[in-house]
Amino acid sequence: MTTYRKPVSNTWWLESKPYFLFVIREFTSLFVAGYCLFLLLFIAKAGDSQEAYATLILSLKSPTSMVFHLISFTFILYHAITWFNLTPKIMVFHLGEERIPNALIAGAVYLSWGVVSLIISWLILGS
Amino acid sequence: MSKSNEPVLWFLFSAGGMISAMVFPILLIITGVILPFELAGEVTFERIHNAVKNPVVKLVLFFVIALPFFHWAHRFRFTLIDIGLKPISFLVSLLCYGGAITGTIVAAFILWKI
Amino acid sequence: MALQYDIVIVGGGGAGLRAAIAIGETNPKLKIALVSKVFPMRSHTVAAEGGAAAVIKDNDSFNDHCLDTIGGGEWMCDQDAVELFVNEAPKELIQMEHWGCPWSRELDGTVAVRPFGGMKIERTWFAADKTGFHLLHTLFQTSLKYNNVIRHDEWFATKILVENGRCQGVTAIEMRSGIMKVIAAKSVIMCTGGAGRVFPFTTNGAIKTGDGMAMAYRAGIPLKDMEFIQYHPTGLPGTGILITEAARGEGGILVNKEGYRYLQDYDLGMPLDIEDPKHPVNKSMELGPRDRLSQAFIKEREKEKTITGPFGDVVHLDIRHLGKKKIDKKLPFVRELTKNYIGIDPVYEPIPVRPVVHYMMGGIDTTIDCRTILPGLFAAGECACVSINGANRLGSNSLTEILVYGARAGNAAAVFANEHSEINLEALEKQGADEYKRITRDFLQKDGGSERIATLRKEIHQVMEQSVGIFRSESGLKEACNKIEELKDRFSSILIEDKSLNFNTELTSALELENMIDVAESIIFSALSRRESRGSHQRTDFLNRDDENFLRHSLAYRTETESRIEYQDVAITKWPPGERVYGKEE
Amino acid sequence: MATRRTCLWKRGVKVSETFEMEIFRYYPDKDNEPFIKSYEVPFRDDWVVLDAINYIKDEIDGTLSYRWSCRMGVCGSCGMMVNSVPKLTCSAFLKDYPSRKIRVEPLQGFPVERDLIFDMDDFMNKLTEVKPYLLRKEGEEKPLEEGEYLQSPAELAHYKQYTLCINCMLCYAACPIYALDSNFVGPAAIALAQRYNLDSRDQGRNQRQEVIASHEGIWECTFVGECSVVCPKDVDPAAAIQRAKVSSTLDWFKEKMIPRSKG
Repeated sequence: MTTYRKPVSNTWWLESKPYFLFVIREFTSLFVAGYCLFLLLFIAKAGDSQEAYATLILSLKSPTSMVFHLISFTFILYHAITWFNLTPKIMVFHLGEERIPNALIAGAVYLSWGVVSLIISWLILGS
Repeated sequence: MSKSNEPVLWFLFSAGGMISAMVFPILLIITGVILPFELAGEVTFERIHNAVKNPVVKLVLFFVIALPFFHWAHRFRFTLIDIGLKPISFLVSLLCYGGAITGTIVAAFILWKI
Repeated sequence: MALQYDIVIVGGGGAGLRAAIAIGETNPKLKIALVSKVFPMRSHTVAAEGGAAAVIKDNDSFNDHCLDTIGGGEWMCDQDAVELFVNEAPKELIQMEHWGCPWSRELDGTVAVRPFGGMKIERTWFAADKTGFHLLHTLFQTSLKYNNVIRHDEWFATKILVENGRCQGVTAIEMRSGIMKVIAAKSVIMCTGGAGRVFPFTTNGAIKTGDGMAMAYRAGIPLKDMEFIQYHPTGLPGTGILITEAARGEGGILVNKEGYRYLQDYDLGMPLDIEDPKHPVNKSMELGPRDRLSQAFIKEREKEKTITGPFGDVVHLDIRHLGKKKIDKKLPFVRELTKNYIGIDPVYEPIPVRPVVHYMMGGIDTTIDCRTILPGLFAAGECACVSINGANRLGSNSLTEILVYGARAGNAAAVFANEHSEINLEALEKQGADEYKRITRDFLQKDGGSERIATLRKEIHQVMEQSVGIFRSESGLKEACNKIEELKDRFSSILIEDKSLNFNTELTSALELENMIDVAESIIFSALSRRESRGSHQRTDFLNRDDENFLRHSLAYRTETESRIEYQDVAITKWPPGERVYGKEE
Repeated sequence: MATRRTCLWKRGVKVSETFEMEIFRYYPDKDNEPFIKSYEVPFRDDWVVLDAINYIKDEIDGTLSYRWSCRMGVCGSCGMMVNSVPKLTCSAFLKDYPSRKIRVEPLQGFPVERDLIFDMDDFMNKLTEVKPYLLRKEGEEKPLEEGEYLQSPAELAHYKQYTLCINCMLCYAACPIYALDSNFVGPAAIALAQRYNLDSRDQGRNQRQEVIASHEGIWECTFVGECSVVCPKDVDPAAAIQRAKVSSTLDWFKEKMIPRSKG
């Protein structure tokens, strides 16, 4: 007997909001890689000479850099939030019969995010 | 079916995902706003230069860059497969992981040279 | 071409799966077909909630479980069958545990038990309030281990094949293709469940149309004690969704519109305060048997003490005092169902409930070895009547019954199959061809037809509710007899719009309707003949129990020309008939 | 679901005129292409989508085919796409679709056999493959006479959630990965494997890993997460899969780092 199978189009991810958000989440990886490249450039310049470093800092003020940073920040922030929200699904802890609530675990992750960010700022920018 | 070697890739993906989520937003704020506009006063060349020359910092930076490269490689590979490039999945994998390996080598080279 | 097996099991619910595993384990060389009109995990065992009874704790005894069951069934139980059931019960439930059933536990890791209606001691094992669900899925998943169990999911069995005085298989429609198949076997087990769907207001799923009972009835096998229909006292108004007896086992109370615990007026004992640590008291008040509680509701309604709602009168089942934590742990499904289906959160509000058709004590007449009068045909579960349930089943005995007697049926069928190897394939295929012709002629190729399936079904529902409800009378039952004759007549001009083969569910609905009419007939005839009141069978014209004339099982026979009722003695071994005592010292 | 605090049964039933219901129809033997058919159905606010479908079959068009049974959300038969979202039609109330546009289609991602009935064979085979039953090591089975395996309520709580799967297939219908590649073992089957893996009585995890830790097992999943969103029983198969990834990764490192002698 014949069956009917609905074909899946290559634009399936545009057909529902959750799927669309999923694909956006996956595309954040491009910006992660992009920023990795930027970091390499930054390190190369900072490790090179004062002139190279100064030129770099100057170029950071350019509109190109602004746009790059703004877009990267948006997507990477989306990556960070989705990543942290999904963490409690993977880290499951029980205290006796009771499961430690997802909100508590997510809260702990967000807290450590804040702490890490503070430490990094302090290390780079000094007091 | 046989057990896959996917775990090692997934491990790198997860580690990179966690590092980039934890560290990149604040770095973006620093390199995108604070440094160019000197919001935290002047951060001198010497300060940054000496820092990146420190072997411990170098090691940390290596992981902070290399692992997110693998995060990208793994995730982007599946993104491309999911949106229709399944037929050339081998090529996709080659490009993605190849890219991450190249990125890692370049990172090691740059850090080594400093 | 006929398919050939050693054993065919019709029905993939708890009993059928248990039988399949029993054979699969002990006779790996036997080839078993598991034929079911739905995927096994859709079977209605899935909806059982409260638990399964078996003696396990030190304060309990086999004698007590026997006595509770026999008294609960108002001495209509075959005592040899009950004794065997009670003795085997713990082993079966431990077996389920070994297969992975997630039984709720005590702190020390042993299985937990809860009190249940009509049980003197708490002996009901439970998996929260989804016990049937967990049993069914555990059985189904475990059955996947056995390579000699071949499933035919979504095959609709239509006829028991008899050749040389022996049951040698069944015919079934493979619903996917619509093709009629002959499944030949050395022995056949019916595990097709009950027929709650002959009533309009039932906890039973759509699939429970009494198919196996009707097939057996038409093959000349008697249906035993069909007049005994259990109403569960706590169903949701409108849908008839079951609110488990465990709600009362955990301490829930029933109150009328004045907030009064009315059961104390019906010889079920005196209530303790809900805060009293001794509440709930076993075999008392809310933990009385289901027949008495359902009857008390009707009397209370006559006194106009029930609450009127859009879906008929109700009383309140109040579990608020248990608290959110206990409700979420022990009765999560109750909360899920009431929130979803009537918009009531039982943590904060009482649940409206009314009696609802739940279970058939009667069924295909079998011996304690699950044999029927037709050699080679066995039956177990709700479609069978062994009988351990008598005139009223105690809650939590039926889940255990499908295990004990399911396994027993499997073993007996295996022995039979090993002893009887000859199969007359040619004759079976001829019978299959005839059955195919009948289905094509009467349904698929029939022109015209004017009676809608749904209309006839509604009319059966009406007559069953009016005449064979909680209280019955001669006049009502006689009317019902006439009505059934009329419906049988009208069935011959049934309208089938769908003439196609693949998944023709209009055809299967028509076949189910035919089965329902036959089962309804056996119920009405049996109820009319039993001129006494006992357990769930209450006659307004014969108010008392009459042991002298009716401490006997009724057997409904269908013959070529007519239907008739015969009687058979109840097996009484150790426990002489006495008074049913609830709410006071025995 | 929690919005159903409106106490439907007390307020009484509102029957307001009728509405158009669009149903996916497909006859395999007549035509190769499915079509959508509209039916005029009464709009009752105590009705679920399944009630409306039953009304069509009973009163308007007997040829409509679909599966249903318990109508209390536990047998798992009546899963369908309701306005493109996988739902158990016995618990999707008409009044939750105030726009009164309801289109019912068979669960997506599966071959359709007839009207709203899809082919479930693939899942049944996969379920068998993941060995969803308690496995004990040779010689470590406890005889029945010695009673039950002890299991504390805390140990029970570790896997209880994954026992609640009713095999309704909504998670497969929600999974784009399964739709793209039906070799993927899929959410429910993996969650059920995890159910046994996490059971303190079970010793069969290694046997299940052959399928679970393969390419077609957990590694095909990219954590879209919709399987858990549509699950009517809060089984959270997505979490089950991610947790299996973590433990399989630990396995991998153990196997590669600590080469063991045979056995």
